[in-house]
Amino acid sequence: MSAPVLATPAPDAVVLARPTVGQRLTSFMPVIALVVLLAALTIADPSFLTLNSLTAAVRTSAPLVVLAAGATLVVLCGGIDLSIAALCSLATVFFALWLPDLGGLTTLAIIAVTAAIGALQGVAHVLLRIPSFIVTLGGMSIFAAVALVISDAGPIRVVDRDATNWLTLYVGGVVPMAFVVALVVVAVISLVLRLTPLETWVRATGYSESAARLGGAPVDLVKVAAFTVSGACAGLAAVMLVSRNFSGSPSMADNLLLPAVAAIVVGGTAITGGHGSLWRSLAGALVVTLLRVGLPIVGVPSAWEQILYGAIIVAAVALTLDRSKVLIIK
Amino acid sequence: AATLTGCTEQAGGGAAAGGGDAACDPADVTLVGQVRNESNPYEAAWLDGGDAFAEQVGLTQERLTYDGDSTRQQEQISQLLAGDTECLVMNILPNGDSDTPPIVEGAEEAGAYLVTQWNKPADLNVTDYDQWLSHITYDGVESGKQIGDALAEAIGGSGGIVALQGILDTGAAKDRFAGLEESLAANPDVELLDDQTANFSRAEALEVTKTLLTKHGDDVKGIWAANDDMALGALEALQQAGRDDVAVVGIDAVPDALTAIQDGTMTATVSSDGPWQGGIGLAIGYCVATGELAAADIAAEDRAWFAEQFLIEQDNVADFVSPEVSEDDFACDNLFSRSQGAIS
Amino acid sequence: MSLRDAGPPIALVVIFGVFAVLSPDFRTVSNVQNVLDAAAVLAVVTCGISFVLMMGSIDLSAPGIMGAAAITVALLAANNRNDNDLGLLAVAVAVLLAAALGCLSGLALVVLKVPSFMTTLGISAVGLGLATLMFAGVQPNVSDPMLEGWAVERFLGLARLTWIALACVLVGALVQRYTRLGRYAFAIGGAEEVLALSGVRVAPYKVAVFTMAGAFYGLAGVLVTSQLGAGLVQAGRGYDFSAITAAVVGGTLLTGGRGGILHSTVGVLLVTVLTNGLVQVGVSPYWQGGVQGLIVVAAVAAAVIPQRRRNQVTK
Amino acid sequence: MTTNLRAQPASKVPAPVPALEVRGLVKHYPGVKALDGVDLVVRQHEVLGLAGENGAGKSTLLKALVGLVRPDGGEIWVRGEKVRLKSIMDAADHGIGMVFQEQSLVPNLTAAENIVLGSEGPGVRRGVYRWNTMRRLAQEQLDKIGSHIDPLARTDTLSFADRQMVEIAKVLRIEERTSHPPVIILDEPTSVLESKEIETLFTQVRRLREFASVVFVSHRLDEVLDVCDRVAVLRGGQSVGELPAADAAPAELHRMMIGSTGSEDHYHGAAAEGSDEQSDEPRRPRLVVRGLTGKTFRDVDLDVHAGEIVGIVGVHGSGREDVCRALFGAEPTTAGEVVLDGEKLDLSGTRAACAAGVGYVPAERKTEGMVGPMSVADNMTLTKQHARCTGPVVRPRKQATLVDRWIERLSIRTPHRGTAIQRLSGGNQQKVVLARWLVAGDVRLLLLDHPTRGLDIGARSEVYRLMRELAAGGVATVLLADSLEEAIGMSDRIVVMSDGRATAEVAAPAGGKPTPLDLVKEMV
Ligand SMILES: Nc1ncnc2c1ncn2[C@@H]1O[C@H](COP(=O)(O)OP(=O)(O)OP(=O)(O)O)[C@@H](O)[C@H]1O
Ligand SMILES: Nc1ncnc2c1ncn2[C@@H]1O[C@H](COP(=O)(O)OP(=O)(O)OP(=O)(O)O)[C@@H](O)[C@H]1O
Ligand SMILES: [Mg+2]
Ligand SMILES: [Mg+2]
Repeated sequence: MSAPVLATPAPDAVVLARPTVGQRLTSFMPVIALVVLLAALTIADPSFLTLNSLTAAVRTSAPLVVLAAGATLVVLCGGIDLSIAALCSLATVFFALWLPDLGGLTTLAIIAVTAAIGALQGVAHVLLRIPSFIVTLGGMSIFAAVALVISDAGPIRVVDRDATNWLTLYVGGVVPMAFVVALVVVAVISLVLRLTPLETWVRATGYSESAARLGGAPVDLVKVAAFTVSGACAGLAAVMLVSRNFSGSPSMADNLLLPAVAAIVVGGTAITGGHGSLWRSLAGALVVTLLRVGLPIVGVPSAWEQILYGAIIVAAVALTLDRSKVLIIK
Repeated sequence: AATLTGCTEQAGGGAAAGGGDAACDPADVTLVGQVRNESNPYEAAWLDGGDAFAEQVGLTQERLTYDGDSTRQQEQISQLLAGDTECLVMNILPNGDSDTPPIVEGAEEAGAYLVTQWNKPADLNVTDYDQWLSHITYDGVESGKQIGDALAEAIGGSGGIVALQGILDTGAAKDRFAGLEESLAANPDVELLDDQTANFSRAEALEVTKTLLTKHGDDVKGIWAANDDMALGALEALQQAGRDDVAVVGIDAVPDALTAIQDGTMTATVSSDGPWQGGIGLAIGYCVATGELAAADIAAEDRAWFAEQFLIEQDNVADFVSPEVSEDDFACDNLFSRSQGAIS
Repeated sequence: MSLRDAGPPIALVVIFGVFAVLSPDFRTVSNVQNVLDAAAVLAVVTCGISFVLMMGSIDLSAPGIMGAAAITVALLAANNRNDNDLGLLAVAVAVLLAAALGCLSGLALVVLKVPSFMTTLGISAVGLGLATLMFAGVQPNVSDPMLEGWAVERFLGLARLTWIALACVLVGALVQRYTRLGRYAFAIGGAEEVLALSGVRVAPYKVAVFTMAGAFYGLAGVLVTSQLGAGLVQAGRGYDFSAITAAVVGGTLLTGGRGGILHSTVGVLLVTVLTNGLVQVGVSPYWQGGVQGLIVVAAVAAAVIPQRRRNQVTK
Repeated sequence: MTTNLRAQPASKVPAPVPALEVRGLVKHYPGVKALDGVDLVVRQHEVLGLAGENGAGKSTLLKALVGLVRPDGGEIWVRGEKVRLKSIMDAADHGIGMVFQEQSLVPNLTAAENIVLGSEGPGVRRGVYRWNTMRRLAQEQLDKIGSHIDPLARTDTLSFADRQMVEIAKVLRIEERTSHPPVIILDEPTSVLESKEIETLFTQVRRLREFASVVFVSHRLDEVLDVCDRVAVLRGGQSVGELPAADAAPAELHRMMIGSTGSEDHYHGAAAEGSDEQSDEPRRPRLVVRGLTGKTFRDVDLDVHAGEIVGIVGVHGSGREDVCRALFGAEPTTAGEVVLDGEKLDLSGTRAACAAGVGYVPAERKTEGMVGPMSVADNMTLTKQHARCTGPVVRPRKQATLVDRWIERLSIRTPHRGTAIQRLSGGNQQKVVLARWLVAGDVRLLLLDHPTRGLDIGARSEVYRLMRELAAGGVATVLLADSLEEAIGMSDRIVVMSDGRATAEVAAPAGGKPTPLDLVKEMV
């Protein structure tokens, strides 16, 4: 019954607009920032640039990369997810508690449960029309309370290490498995976005929610999906943390919230939504990790470390943000 | 190029040395002290103690802080262990119990000498490891009980008290509160009206105490705080409420608390000797690294031990106002002189 | 006040009523005074942050700026570390330093075009670093009678610093309603690009707002110091998120252009009543955070129900 | 009648210095020459019309005149003096002010504040607002244009037309700023106004001529010829000539704009084409609305047959926009039933409506119609997955081919399908938004809220032809027209709404069109 609309469209006549050198450069800025930082750290302490050291740095960054990747989706939709760190902590507790019963299935169970929790927050945000900031802030304190209670306010040792051992291996002897997993997560999410209409919908939602909705994009679904993925990523990050710490604890990941959001912004993703990508967050997470571990290791005193951290992180964003895409900087 | 040649347990070219017997040249030893931050007096004093020891042996201490952030502590440690670990000595304050195992495993694998303080899961045994030389802590149950008893005595053996707990998921907070419960059992007329957490923070303690004071009014005769910072916050709250009839006790013996005890506004605290802690951990590691002390020779009861602590009240506070750390405390044959026995 | 602004005050009254019914200790005059006293510092911080949020920016610099101001005032007023005794001048210097730090984040925003989220996070780290440098391992304790008096002496049943906070709220509300700075901050949140089309250069106003916010945080740091009797590096810990929460709960939108000081102050009271009430009715300390989070979400949900529209944008 | 602009002065006596003169202005954007050597003279005390197709460069030229666009070449002379305009304030100091094509008011400020924004004068003393003075200043401006809105009303509570009046009141503040006769630029001020308001505006424009020069842009050529003294025409970023307005016909102007002969009577002509077969047998209505009730409308009944275009007319506040939105699931309803092709239409959300084959073109293009930073292609294929996907996977080739065809079909002027839509001229943006519902070819009911707002006459004819073709293909269309003439010309039937109710229905078959007067009678 569909209408035969305009049967004779004209043949193609396409002008190709190639990205200019400047545009290409801006999309590589996060990587450039990373390289510059690495170079600076190496100059400060030449022994910093060793294979061992780099391996340790990327291994360290894996949970942060995963957390930031998930939260990037929410940010691209124009929201924010403040609950990732608390959810991740809660998931480490779940992991430690369930491992004896579920064994090898625990990882999947954790990811499924955190995804469901993320979805729940998304639904609350969408249905109740509460700003995501508030929903996830509430989620943050609720998850923290639940984690505290079910863990009896203390760490739970994970004795059976087989379930997480695979994450501590090295691919090809040098690349930590945890980091490989983080890369795979970033790649898979990016690909799914790229290959399906999701990317357009996510960006449209982030740039202009009302236009997206009136344009028929499934805005609510997309948002719930973003929160779901963000939750799932928090679960996966929890498994990584457990594999590193051999225990679950109710506040294990709490301090990763600001670094994760910082990673997103340092990557050049617009906190207002729409513009950005997971690859940028990956680079951002590496920059943040290098700053967190690198500055003290190369011998910057604690007080100066904070001052430098503040200055560098601002400078990094100044470098990476593509201002042609983000017209108004709030 | 697909480089998935297989998964191994080890990164890099197997740089991790077996650690152990080849004694290091004293000049090659790297000393690292790591605490949460330098912005509180106790931990700043700890690092200063470490510096003092380092100076004593002609070295410098690398000062690391992680801002109370567990993940950041792990990140720093793994980065540290990725460097040269041959003669690395680490004196670490783990952020929480759960942070200790990965640090221990990392040090073991990398062959660095490790001493930890305060936090350790009860079921993690130091003797199972070669590189983890010692774990030192104060007996939290004992300190909680000591100040609990002092508080009971100060309010004349009967009356209501409120408790300010520390960060709920830390061992220290739990042990100390357990000590308070023991003390309450021994002093049946003392009633615990309320317990709240103020997260070891002075500012939070101020607010919580104010609220508890309005809630329980004159029934509150004493305040038990799980550390001195909270006790000092409670003191401010009392002052602001115009109450001078409430006894306050804390733990840690920070300078301000000692002053308060001298002035008579605070009743008691328990010493934890930051400068000594900062030095002793490095000293143990240094002695083993340089071969003056063989790891195998450390007695099992010195692998995990309670350090000596003192209840400080007005009559003995003068002895603690300027803590003296003598070089003798760090001599390789005198390292364990402050031991009060093994952690059970 | 329009209907859509009525949600948060109603939520405040309801929550207050519920606690009053549940707990006899809660409904005493002294506890109400206590709640007001406890709200003072948060109210001052929120005054500052509200202007920033009104512009649609965000400000996470409170912890660092408050820490730096706290240590500064403690070291400049009569204290146990040195012989300074500048009294009110010490307060002024601390507030100026804080304003300078705030100005710096504003400048980074407009000059480097870095989002405020990052500039303020950076400035917070810088502030904490400065504070740690000045702290130098020894707690500065304040013995200045004026500062001590602020926390202890009462006027009409409220501590002096509560009155100071009240004055801040008043000044904030007047600035918002009657000055170009306040109205432009509001307008920037509404449609920044339009201001430019009208020939208004927004950059100076943005910097001014961040500077003013910094000054409020500085004053808040001073108030904390007066309450605690000592300058703490951590004087501002947690105030960034609690102030944003309070502002948002009160009806100030994170996207800017809505709400204001008075809205935010209602939010501050709501959050403080919650904290106090949960202790008063004896909720386990393990659960308090969770219950508080739940109620905040519920309160905001209830407040937005009357304004829900199809096709409404919620970020 | 076409004359070369610079070569021949309009009168033989030495003309007074022009209020404004533009010589060889050039502006490049990536991929476009927006201005390609434009010449323009604005004389003192005249109303100069500026005409040109969408994307001809009108807005760009005007923005250059108020310092918002920095030209790449050329000169601007103000009263015989060469100037370099750096900012809008700079332009205002030279006595040039502008009302923008896209509304530019701060929604959360009062009308008064908006009117004096940026030049508060005595309304603000030492940074402190004096609300009474401010209100007085604003009231003076509003009185000039005879508007009765409350100066202290928040701008976002005003109707679109009232906001337009506020904009005009605002630009008139320029009189206070300069001692010279000002130049006031109006970029499509009438596209959102009702005829009564347009009359008021024209009275103002004529009054302005007494002491100022006015540059006036509109795509309604009859309007342009009505109010202007002279019309200059732009095509492809170049000045192609000018006409005295008095003795020119719209058709002539149109021919200059497009460079060839165009059809004159565009809607009537188009309407006649498509409407032959449809009057024959009565068909079952495709859309049946019964008793639809929402916040701003009550008991609305409406039938639209397949292939029929039904116009809804009514003054502001009649509720017709909300009925449209409700049918698209974007506005809640409390009662009533909507049936599309015999199936109950799910009004719970926009997705359900899209899935059922309903399309909606909102009036507020900038905020609701398009996602500014996204590409033309993505905007065009936002809704319809199968227009660009095989299964769940996007086929960039498929998308590109389709999008390019529609760009060509609707003559959308864009350097590339990947260009951000916000870089297109307003009219071209609108075409992309409209194309969104056509790419998949499965739309059954099209709800058009002012679909030709801001479109040039050529583009408009194309949209009309498109609507007709769609109708011929069986699409049912609900049209909220720009003007009564458009409603009459395009619709087969017209429903009149007032105060939230459908009060009358007027048949408008080809050949039996009612007059505007007939409708106005029903509306009041
Ligand atoms: N900021 C910009 N960046 C890139 N290209 C632009 C920009 N602004 C305008 N253009 C291009 O310049 C050309 C002229 O646009 P302009 O807005 O001046 O047209 P117009 O005559 O006002 O059209 P309309 O009648 O549709 O408003 C168009 O091709 C448009 O795509
Ligand atoms: N002195 C005054 N005289 C007249 N009107 C005033 C005066 N002061 C303030 N107003 C009005 O009060 C408003 C001040 O803004 P404010 O944000 O407080 O508005 P509001 O009514 O609370 O709106 P909302 O809460 O919906 O944002 C202005 O819109 C102005 O109309
Ligand atoms: Mg208001
Ligand atoms: Mg235009």
